[in-house]
Amino acid sequence: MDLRYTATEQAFREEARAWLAAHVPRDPLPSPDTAEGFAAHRLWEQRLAEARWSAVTWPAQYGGRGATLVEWLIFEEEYYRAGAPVRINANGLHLLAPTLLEHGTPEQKARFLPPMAKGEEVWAQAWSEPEAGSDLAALRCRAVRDGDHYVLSGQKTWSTRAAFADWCFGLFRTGSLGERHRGLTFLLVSLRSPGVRVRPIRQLDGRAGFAEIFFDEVKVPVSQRVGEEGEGWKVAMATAGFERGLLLRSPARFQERARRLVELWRRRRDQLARDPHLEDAVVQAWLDAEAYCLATYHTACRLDRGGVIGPEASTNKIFWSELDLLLCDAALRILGPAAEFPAGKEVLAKEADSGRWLEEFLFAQAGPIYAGTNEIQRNIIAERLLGLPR
Amino acid sequence: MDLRYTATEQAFREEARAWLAAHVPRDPLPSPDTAEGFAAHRLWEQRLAEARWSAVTWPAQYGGRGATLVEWLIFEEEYYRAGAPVRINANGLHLLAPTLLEHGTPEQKARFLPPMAKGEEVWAQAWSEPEAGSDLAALRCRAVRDGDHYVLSGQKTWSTRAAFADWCFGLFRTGSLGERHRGLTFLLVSLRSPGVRVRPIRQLDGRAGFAEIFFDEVKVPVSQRVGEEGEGWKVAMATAGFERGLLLRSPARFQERARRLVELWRRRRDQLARDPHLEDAVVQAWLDAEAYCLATYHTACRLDRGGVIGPEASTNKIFWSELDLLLCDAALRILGPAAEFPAGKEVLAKEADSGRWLEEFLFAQAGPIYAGTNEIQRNIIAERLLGLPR
Amino acid sequence: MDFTFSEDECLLRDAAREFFATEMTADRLRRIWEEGGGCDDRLWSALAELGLPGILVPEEQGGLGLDEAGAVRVVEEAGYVALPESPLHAAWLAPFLLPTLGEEGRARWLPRLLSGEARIAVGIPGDLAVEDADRAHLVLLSEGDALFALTAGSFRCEPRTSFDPGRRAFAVTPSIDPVCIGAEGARIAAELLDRAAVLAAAYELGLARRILDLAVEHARQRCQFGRPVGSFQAVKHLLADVAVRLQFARPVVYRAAWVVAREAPRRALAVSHARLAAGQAARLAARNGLQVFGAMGYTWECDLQLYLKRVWSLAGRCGDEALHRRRVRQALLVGDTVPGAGDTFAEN
Amino acid sequence: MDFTFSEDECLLRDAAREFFATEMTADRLRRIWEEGGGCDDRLWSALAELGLPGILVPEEQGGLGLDEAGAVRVVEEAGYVALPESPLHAAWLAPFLLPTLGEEGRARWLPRLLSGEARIAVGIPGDLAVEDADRAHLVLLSEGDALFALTAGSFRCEPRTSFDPGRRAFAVTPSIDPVCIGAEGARIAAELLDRAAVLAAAYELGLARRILDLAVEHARQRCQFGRPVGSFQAVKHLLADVAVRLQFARPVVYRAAWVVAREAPRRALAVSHARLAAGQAARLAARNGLQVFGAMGYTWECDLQLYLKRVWSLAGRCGDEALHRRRVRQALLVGDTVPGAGDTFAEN
Repeated sequence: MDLRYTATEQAFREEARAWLAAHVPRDPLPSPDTAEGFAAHRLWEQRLAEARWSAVTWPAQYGGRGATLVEWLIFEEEYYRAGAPVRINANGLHLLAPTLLEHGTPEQKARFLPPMAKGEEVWAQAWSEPEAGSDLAALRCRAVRDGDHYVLSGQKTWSTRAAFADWCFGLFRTGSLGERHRGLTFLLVSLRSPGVRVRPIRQLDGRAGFAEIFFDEVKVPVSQRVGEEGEGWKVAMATAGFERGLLLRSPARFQERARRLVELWRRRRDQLARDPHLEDAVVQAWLDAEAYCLATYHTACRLDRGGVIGPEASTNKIFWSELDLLLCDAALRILGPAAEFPAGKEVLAKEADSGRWLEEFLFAQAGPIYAGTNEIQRNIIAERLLGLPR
Repeated sequence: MDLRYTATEQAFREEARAWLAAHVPRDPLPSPDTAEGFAAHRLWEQRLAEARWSAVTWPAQYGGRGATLVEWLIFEEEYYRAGAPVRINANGLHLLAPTLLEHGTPEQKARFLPPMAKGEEVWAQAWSEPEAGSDLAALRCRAVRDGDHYVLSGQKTWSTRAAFADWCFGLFRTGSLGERHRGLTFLLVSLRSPGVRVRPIRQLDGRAGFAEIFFDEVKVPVSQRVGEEGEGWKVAMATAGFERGLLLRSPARFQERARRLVELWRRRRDQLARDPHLEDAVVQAWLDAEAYCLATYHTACRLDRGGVIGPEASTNKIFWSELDLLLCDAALRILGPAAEFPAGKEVLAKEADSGRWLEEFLFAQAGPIYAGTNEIQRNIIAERLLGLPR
Repeated sequence: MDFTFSEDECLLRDAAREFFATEMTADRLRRIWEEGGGCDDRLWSALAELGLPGILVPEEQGGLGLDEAGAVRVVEEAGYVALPESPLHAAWLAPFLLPTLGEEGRARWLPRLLSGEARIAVGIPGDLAVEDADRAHLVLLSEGDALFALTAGSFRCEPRTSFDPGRRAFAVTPSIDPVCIGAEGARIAAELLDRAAVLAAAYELGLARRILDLAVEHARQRCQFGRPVGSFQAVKHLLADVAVRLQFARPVVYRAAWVVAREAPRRALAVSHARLAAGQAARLAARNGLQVFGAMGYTWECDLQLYLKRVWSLAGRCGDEALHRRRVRQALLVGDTVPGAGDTFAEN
Repeated sequence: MDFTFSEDECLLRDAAREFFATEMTADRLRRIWEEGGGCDDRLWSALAELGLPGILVPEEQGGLGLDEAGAVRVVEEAGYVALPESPLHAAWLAPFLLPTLGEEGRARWLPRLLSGEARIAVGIPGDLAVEDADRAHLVLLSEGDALFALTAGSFRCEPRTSFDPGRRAFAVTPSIDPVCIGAEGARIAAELLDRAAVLAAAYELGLARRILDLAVEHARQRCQFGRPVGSFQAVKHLLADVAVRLQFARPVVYRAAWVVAREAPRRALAVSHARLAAGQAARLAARNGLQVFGAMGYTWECDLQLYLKRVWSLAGRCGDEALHRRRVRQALLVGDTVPGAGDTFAEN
């Protein structure tokens, strides 16, 4: 064990920091949940890609730097410290790419990874369906083989970023519904294909952060199938699936939030008569963000050395989503009456960044729900990690 | 609504207070989990009964005062304030008596209530069995009708106070096991009957607070059956069953504990640098004890006016057991290193009453388990109060 | 000791419930959102007809003559439907404030309040905005140790955009002198805050119950893994936990309502306890209710959000959690004695 | 950056695990209870043979040459079996303290420590008792800013009865002068406390894992309602919650072990975080584990209690929760900067 960064890692950090300092837009980009904002974010992805910062862990041939997971964590730290824009292609980069790298054909990698890195093709997920949320094995959106194509019909929902994305990936039923998680196939589908209709869904915050996707006899070439027909569940859930648990939410995100929370508390604590309840929440939130960072480095180091990650990855989802609630909830309680007015002109609201905290608070509410509810994650931990009977 | 005590209630309180001041033993009695201590407590019950304080809500003819539930709460407040001894016959007085008063025959009431009030006959519960803990409907201890007797064979367990008690009450299977909660009969059984063997079970604290009871062809007269044969479940779970939820733990118990906790914190807070985590726990525990008192008065007033109590009674068990954990846990954390040494000779340990807190802490650990685990209570709330499907 | 509600109080509660159920549906609330929040004149008149503004006004003055303890469950029902709050402020707080305007002021405003003719808005100490101030004929604003009685032309009104679209909020700047200041103004502010806190607490009880009801309904209907999600223990226990907190918050709020209605000891403790307990229950209901709804609950289309947002926006108003915790700490951790068994209803 | 354990460290951990599994069974622990707790000479010798006392001693001095980060999982395994703590104190703390006795003192005691010939007990700052002090050839006692090196005849030993029968504890009163006092004594006490806190945290990780394992086993075997109780979601989630807390406490403790082994910045923050996280995990394991066991877990017969009592008794030692929280608050809420992303492993 040696918890010091190597010279290489240190150099990597310095390079990232310098580049970000020079390139991160001074003013925040407009929200990616609007067409204009999405375009601005797509441009930002291109700039990242040009400097090979958009997918640092990928092999160089696809636009990456072959970075270790630890280097990826370092990059994320610098990225969040720099206050750089939200990544609109996280679904592709962090969720699809590991699957493609493991299960994709050489042709698929060459076809899909480079434009993903450049933000030319932005990806949405297509997992959930109206009748299959937590119960993913009940998916019914059909893919029927017809020569060298599949023909898709049905509906997907809760697809983040689908309103503006170019492609989606997900599981489609090639077998019978009774087969449950057997009989599913992993497909890549262009959202520009004839027969695809995307209906944005407005979220709690009024913005169209996710969408429904309707497939009406959509033709998808067999070459866009990842893994074998009927093996989609395995493809989605294999090693890469667990690794996704690691990549989905980098610790830096929460550590910067925790830092802001402590600073908010320091500024406000005297007005709040050093309320012990709040102070305690602030301290606990910071500690948990730090613990999340330590656990992630621990796992990343293991994986960088060829280790594998198992069902314990399900603990991540629970931990960061509850941590995020703790963080945002504490911030809103510190803000008190000012929390309600995100655009408040009072000195307090501006100084305290109440609009940003509110946005984060609302999004944090979804954390224990998306990417597999925390109830499902607890089942997985109990059954697969602890070995309790189903 | 009028939250002032009436003159009658006030007079009742003063009478109780005066009597307790004159009669509560100055030194604590030895533990009722020893033969000597049990005898001392039995004597105390007799003194209470002589002054008609042992079962205030019962009709006068059985040794009570016909007091309202509010008056009972007042008595309990005075009792806990006075630091009076633990009641060894609570199972009888608070759990069996309401059932007898509702479902017992006049002969049964006349036979069993007066000696119960006087502590001449101390009662134990006989519900759980080794294979039927949370799943009470799986009881298998048999009662076979033979003329004017039942013949009991089988085993009961986790029977509080059974090591020294005189009688037990519980459910026995007169039908077949497949009938589940049908086919059970409510019986009163003398622990002095031939064929009864009691094996004390040592608890976490090393004392024999509960016991197993073995029945080997034990003859029980049919006159000791409460309700009809096969109707035992109904008898046990009817209105009286819910009322028991109210009587089992009186708020005064927790309010006195909360008061001691706040006092402990006040004495120690400077040494503990006013630790916000602890302070917050102390405040929350006090508030919850107060809330438990308010909720109990609210229900008691409703019942005193002829109201009935439904499945919401299950919320009580959860609330007080979690409150008790909060209280005792906070105390131990305040005591810090001194908590470990209950008989510590350090000024701190003595002043802080660490031995008592430790005892309470250990017993509080059982709170979410006994009298129906909190998981079972949550099921009841969800299914019967909220109407969620089984 | 009578910790129950009278038959009349129960009938009034039932009448309010019925009125709200037809008047303040989720659809109506969505229309209010579209129109910029707050209470429009039509609803205001309907509430006046129901008798709401007179609920705490003595019968001889034309009101219904209840005290806060008798009326508290009407507020609970208002919370159940997320009623715009300004009419509640007028009903619950104005009758307490009007006497400070003197006999003439009272005589001028009270009858018009009761008839629904005059809209009175109230600025609560510590809040950053006054609801429906732009539509009010009279704004009673408590700020620091000053109480202002503001009629048209005597104040500036600047809109504040809440994240809760049901809120129609304005920062109010008086351009006249206060009607009272100093010790008397501070006393009024303190009592006003207590009354407002009980109002918020009762309202939160209603919100929590509504969210619980919606989540139960969803859990009974929505199927996954071939059965209703409400049959899963994890879902059951999420909702049972809400039921427990709610069950034990309710009497705390009722007691606080009784306390503010009279000169009772430990008022600050009772009131702040109520607000904390009700707020806890409401926030737990919001969290667990949303969890039970899953992604569906996170959409704009789902009615759940109407009540979630009120829970979250109300949290900072009528004294936020930090303020109420401070008052509780002050009461419990400072002073000669610590209340224990027998002290809850003691009168000294 | 290498946050993994070397192959040698893993082998050593495995060896310790195997040794503990055969030596420190629940039955053995019960015999220890009956004999008054603590570590008897036979066990002490066996541990010396295993190499435990030399685990942190450089190879050139006859030890195994690991640092705290390399050895931390051996302590975890010791916690898993609730090993008596005095040999751990000797192994983990004595090598740090002996140099304060000067070259002569070190030369006198270190070889005998390694061979198992000398028993060394350690009095940890803030603790009220020293484990196995009556059996020790040398007691190293840190009290205030004084460090004492006490051999037979130079101290009084008064038994203290812990509620944890595995503990054999004594209040120790020195009758000689300390070997060091003042600033140096305070520095040693501070560092000793940090090392002891990491020891306790690692031990707590083991305890938590043991309780979790016992509860899982019970939940798989015990049937109610016709199926194993572990198939109920409520039971699953009680234990999953423990697994989550444990999973995220472990790396915090490993990092703290690495920090105390060297001059690293933010030592107090790292150490106290570790103790808080591990203590939280252990106490949650105790609560939820007992809940899963039900009444059975509340009996003396059930082995669960062996580990529960250690969790509870350890909570107040090696710095209690209040102390560690104070240190964390001090580090986070006072001072110029607040650590954020990228600062966790930063070296300044």
